[in-house]
Amino acid sequence: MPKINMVQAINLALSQEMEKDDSVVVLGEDVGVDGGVFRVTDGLIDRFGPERVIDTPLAESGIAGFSIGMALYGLKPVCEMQFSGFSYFAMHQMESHAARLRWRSGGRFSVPMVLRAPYGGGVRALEHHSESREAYWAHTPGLKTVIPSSPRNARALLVSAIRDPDPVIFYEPKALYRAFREDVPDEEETLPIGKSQIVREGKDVTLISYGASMRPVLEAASELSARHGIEAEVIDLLTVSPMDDELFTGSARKTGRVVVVHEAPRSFGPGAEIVARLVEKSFLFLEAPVRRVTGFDIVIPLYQRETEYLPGPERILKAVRETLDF
Amino acid sequence: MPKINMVQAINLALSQEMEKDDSVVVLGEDVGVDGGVFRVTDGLIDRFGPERVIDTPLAESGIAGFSIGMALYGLKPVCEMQFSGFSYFAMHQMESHAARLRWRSGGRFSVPMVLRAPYGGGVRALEHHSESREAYWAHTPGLKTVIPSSPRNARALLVSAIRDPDPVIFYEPKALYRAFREDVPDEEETLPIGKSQIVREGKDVTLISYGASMRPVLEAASELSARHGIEAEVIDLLTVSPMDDELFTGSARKTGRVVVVHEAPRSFGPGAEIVARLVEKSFLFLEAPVRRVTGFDIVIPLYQRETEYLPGPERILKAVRETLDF
Amino acid sequence: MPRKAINLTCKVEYLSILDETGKLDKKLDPSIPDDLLLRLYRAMLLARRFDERMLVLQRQGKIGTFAPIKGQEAQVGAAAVLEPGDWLVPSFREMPSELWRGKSMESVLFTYGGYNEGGYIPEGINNLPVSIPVGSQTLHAVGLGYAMKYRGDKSVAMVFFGDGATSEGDFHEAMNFAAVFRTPTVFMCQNNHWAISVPRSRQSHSKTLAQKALAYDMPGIQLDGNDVLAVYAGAKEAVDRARSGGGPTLIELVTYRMSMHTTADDPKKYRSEKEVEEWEKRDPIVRFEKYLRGRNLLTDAGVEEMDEDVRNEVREAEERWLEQIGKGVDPLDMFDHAYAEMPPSLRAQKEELERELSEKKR
Amino acid sequence: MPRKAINLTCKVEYLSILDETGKLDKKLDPSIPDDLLLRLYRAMLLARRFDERMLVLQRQGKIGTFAPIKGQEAQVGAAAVLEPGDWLVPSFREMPSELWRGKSMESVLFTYGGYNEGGYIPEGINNLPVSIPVGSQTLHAVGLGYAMKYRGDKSVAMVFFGDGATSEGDFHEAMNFAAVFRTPTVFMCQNNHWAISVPRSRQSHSKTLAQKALAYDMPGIQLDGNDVLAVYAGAKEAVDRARSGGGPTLIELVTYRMSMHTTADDPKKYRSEKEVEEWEKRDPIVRFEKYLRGRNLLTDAGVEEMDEDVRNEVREAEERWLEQIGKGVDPLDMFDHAYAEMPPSLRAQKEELERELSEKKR
Ligand SMILES: Cc1ncc(C[n+]2csc(CCOP(=O)(O)OP(=O)(O)O)c2C)c(N)n1
Ligand SMILES: Cc1ncc(C[n+]2csc(CCOP(=O)(O)OP(=O)(O)O)c2C)c(N)n1
Ligand SMILES: [Mg+2]
Ligand SMILES: [Mg+2]
Repeated sequence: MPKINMVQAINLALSQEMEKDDSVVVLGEDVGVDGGVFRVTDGLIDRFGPERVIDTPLAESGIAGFSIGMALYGLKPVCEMQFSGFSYFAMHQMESHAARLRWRSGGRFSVPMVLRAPYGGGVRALEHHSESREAYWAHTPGLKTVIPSSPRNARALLVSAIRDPDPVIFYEPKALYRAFREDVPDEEETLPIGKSQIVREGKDVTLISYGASMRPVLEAASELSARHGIEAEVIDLLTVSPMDDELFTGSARKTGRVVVVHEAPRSFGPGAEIVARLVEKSFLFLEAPVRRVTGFDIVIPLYQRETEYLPGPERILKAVRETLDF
Repeated sequence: MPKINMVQAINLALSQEMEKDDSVVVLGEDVGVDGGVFRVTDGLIDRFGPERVIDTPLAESGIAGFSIGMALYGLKPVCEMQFSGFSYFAMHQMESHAARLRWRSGGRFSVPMVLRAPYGGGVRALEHHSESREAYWAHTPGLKTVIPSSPRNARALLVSAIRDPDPVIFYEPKALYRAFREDVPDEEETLPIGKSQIVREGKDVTLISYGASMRPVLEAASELSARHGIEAEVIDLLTVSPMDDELFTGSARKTGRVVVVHEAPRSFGPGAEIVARLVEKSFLFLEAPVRRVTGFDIVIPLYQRETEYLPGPERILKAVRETLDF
Repeated sequence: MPRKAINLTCKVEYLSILDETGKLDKKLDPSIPDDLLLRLYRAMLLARRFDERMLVLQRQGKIGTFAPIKGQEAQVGAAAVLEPGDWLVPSFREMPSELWRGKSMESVLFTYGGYNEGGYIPEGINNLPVSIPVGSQTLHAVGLGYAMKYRGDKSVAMVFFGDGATSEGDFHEAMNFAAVFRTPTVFMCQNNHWAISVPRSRQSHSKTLAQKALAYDMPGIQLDGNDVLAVYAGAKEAVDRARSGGGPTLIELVTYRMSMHTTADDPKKYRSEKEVEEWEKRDPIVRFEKYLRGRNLLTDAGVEEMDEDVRNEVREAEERWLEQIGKGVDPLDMFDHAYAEMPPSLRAQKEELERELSEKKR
Repeated sequence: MPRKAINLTCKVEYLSILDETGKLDKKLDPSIPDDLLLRLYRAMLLARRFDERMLVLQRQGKIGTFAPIKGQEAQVGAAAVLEPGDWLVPSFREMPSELWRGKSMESVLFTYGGYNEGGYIPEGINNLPVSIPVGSQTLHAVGLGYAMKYRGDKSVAMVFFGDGATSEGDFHEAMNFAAVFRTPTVFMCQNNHWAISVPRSRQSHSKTLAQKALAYDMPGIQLDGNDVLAVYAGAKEAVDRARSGGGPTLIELVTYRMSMHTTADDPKKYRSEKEVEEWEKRDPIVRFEKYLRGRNLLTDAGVEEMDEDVRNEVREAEERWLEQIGKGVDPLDMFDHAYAEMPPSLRAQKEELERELSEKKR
């Protein structure tokens, strides 16, 4: 098994699915000749040609609506929003059509598309290039919102997303694109959409997160164990919506203490939904208030102040300590 | 004090503010000659002329972006999205510019605009005409999201919104447009943005809601009192974001039992944030899980099934009983 | 290099074949077979009668808000050019075209009656469901067109939208994508002169809507939209071009919304009776009928019989619809078709509603 | 009515005044005063040197990703037409115009260096901050224009955007609003032939971008964007028209992005060296310099002195910037300017961060 980074893993998922199924097409701004601004689609145009790896004009609503049309005809478009910060241009297409055409047509039509977008901070980028607004999509009925956290699960989730009969928003934590490598088998691998994973077992506290924040969370968990003998159970949502609350409410019933971590602004963010589900399903087991360690309710600052904005290991540790001390 | 309905109350707010301040302009699709599809802007064009009451071309992003430009020049545009279901076309303008220009310019510029939009179900409307997606806006840093629940508070809040130096999303519960009349003083009245209200005092359970759902909530509260001797404290958020959690966490500390009600889909909806704040601020006082009585995580159905989708008094009563019985 | 004129192709034509008195311009006759002419006439009449009937139903409270199509029946000339394998992408004022392509009147009643059942379109009929967000569906027709080309299918996607829709960014993006990718897409703009209360002249500063094609170096043409022969001829040219790899076309149908925007609208607030009367003289059905009578394809008796026939068809559809809705609806259906497979948390919500409804019954 | 051509105004011209060798077309000479010519030259040189310096700083890791403007310096010809009361609405490749209008080089360094401080523009300078979402700022210039008219101010808003931006729906909506409301807006499209890796020819099917004005019956013109005299003359015509109530204009500046899209981009992946070399021959600074030398407004010594002077100015700005950032930043500033008045729940978050930071220090 070759060790590859997330960019390569996503590329692998795309190329293998394109190989297997000629209904899979890739499109977006600069995804073809250039291979994508992050090189995620590198080489695809050479292998599959410009009809299947489509450099589109610069228009996000156009890309989404065009993809919807293709999907209605039976193709499986995987479109890219160059940065998630520009995906709001396509919000109405996704909310009003992609998410609804199955329902609107009483099951006659479907929109098996994937909308990929790099999201999140940590890469010293310009304004609009570091946001986390997955909650917009998560709150939209008819969509599924998936966020990987490693090369291997990125590859497997993307394969599942492409094969999913419904529209999937696939947010890629760009801070993890080249952050580390992992063994990714060449053979087919999928991961069920709608399922979370326990990535570290523990009994003292439950840490719930996803995507880019999994790194600081796991760092904090190691530190808790190594330095303080505290064993955190770490849950990676993988799918943000529809949310798999079985796993994390189960874990909370065991540990009684929960900290939720994400980069998105706190208020009305995914963490709120996690807390609500915990209250609904494991209320009697909660021994301390659930803490949210998140981005603040402001525009993510330009990169000199970004580190303080993002939920890093120290903030997580502090929240865990306070939760345990409660 | 004349008894007027919410449509008239909003109209009053607009006309009085326009009278007072010539920087206030009204714009949108059909707001001028037609007076708005709900007659909210009726008569304004006759009083203030087509330069100030502007029938725009049919383009929501255009309307929002155009308003931003006006606001940057010092005007106070009050733009209408004909239905909130079409406001997503303007999402990127609001997220990327209206919400950020003060921040981006280090305080040099500001965008004192109001984006009005009728939202919610209950009027036997076509698809896209009954949604509640206030959570999109509420999750967007830099915006304020305000939702009135009666003619009088609609008028006062809109005046405050127009005078607010920052962009305000003003969602109007169209089910309440003509549902009832209220005394609305002709004299100036404002309501602070960012403040909730206790609209009914009680000691047994706290009901938190806003906008269109206030009606079934108050109905349920009366019924609880009349039939069961249960005194519900009812809180009207009025401002959804930035959220005033002081008031409702205080009430929860008193009653220990809370039910949250809104039309928006449950998951990742405003109710989740309320639960999260309750857990953060009144954890030890909660005697039962907070219940969410909300729209379901699906597209709101066409009107024949709408009643069952919307959180009505019966669903609220059931949730309250279960919360009390917990 | 001096200040010099750039040489651009700027041709935008106007085509009308039947004048308001039903007189044919022979040079332009698209030579439609007689039986098709009669089918077109019948389709227009059916649409008119159904529209009238829906207005009654709406006023009786039996259906909700709906968008009358009166005056825009000649659009069927465009739909008639399509093959079954082609796709129709309608907005909300294409009931005549949708029926032509096989959609049932019941399904229209379902939709306007507030039942989601109306969205279902039987397998084999390639109509998209009605799209309400103005202009947004244009992009779908471009994607469909791309996919047809990609699959090597010689099909065409025809998308309808209004004059107001040309103001939306999506219209522009769709035109641009279609031109860049040369998709087999026919853009059919029904310029009915009003977007609710906003007249065409204030929707866009351009003299015509057809000329918007110039921005994309795409063929654009303006047709007399109340002349079914012109609509047919113009659409045929565009569809043939698209089918043979010639790329997209923008067609502007110059027509008129003779009725209200929707039943929630009062056009008296913003337009004169006189204007409406002027356009009533150009009624597409009257004009076509005159022509067909002139050619002896229709007689008094024939018209009466056909009208009777069409009214029966409407009544029967209404009866079938009433019967179907008479069985009642299961509100739990609202959870159907949200996803191919219902996610667990949604199932839980459905069960929650189920419990509530059964408690209520008790 | 027969099939007939519709009579449309279809004039789109191309204007170039200085050819690639610096030769002037006398008939078209905009007769710019000598001192303004020299100021324009200096502004172009300053922008070039600052751009070069930023590339060095970026490669040294002192600033982050930035968008070089090399080759597009003649844009200052357009900015130079504006009065202080007019508004400049830039995208991210208008550093030369922004500096011309009084923005400081430090503030540019702040922005690209990752400090929000760069967004602040001193009172009295009517530049909007850089807008990154492509095309979206065009609407702001239309709203500004409307407000100017509404206030009776005889001002103009000039908005810059790229060739790629013409594909966005917002561009279309802005053009339409501007034409409908006849706002004093000048649309300045910098067609630098590339939108990252997508060439102009695949961005739009139209022969020119200027012709997109035809869709709105708006004047459109193509200018040699590497000829500062043509840029000045064309912009002046448009600004004068706008100021005198004549409404908006679309200007296409035909230019070239001689450098990478941003420092994160490798143009070798998608374009040939030869193409770049071709355009290097048309370098706007070289050409203008030749012309000025020909007119004896510049000499060898003069050029050298000015270059020295400009380099000093860049160095001094950099030094001031370094000094300012040397003082360190307060991360708590990130909460500033989110709202005019900080809401309580945001204040609580700020305090939370404050506690965390102070604990960390300890
Ligand atoms: C994106 C969007 N904005 C607003 C509306 C509300 N609305 C429905 S129809 C209409 C006018 C449409 O005018 P036009 O495109 O000319 O079509 P017509 O109604 O004349 O057929 C408006 C504003 C909508 N449905 N979608
Ligand atoms: C709405 C939006 N989509 C995508 C991007 C990413 N992006 C930044 S610049 C650019 C290309 C812009 O091309 P053009 O308009 O020609 O301007 P140029 O960069 O050539 O100056 C893209 C795709 C963006 N900034 N905004
Ligand atoms: Mg119309
Ligand atoms: Mg460009």
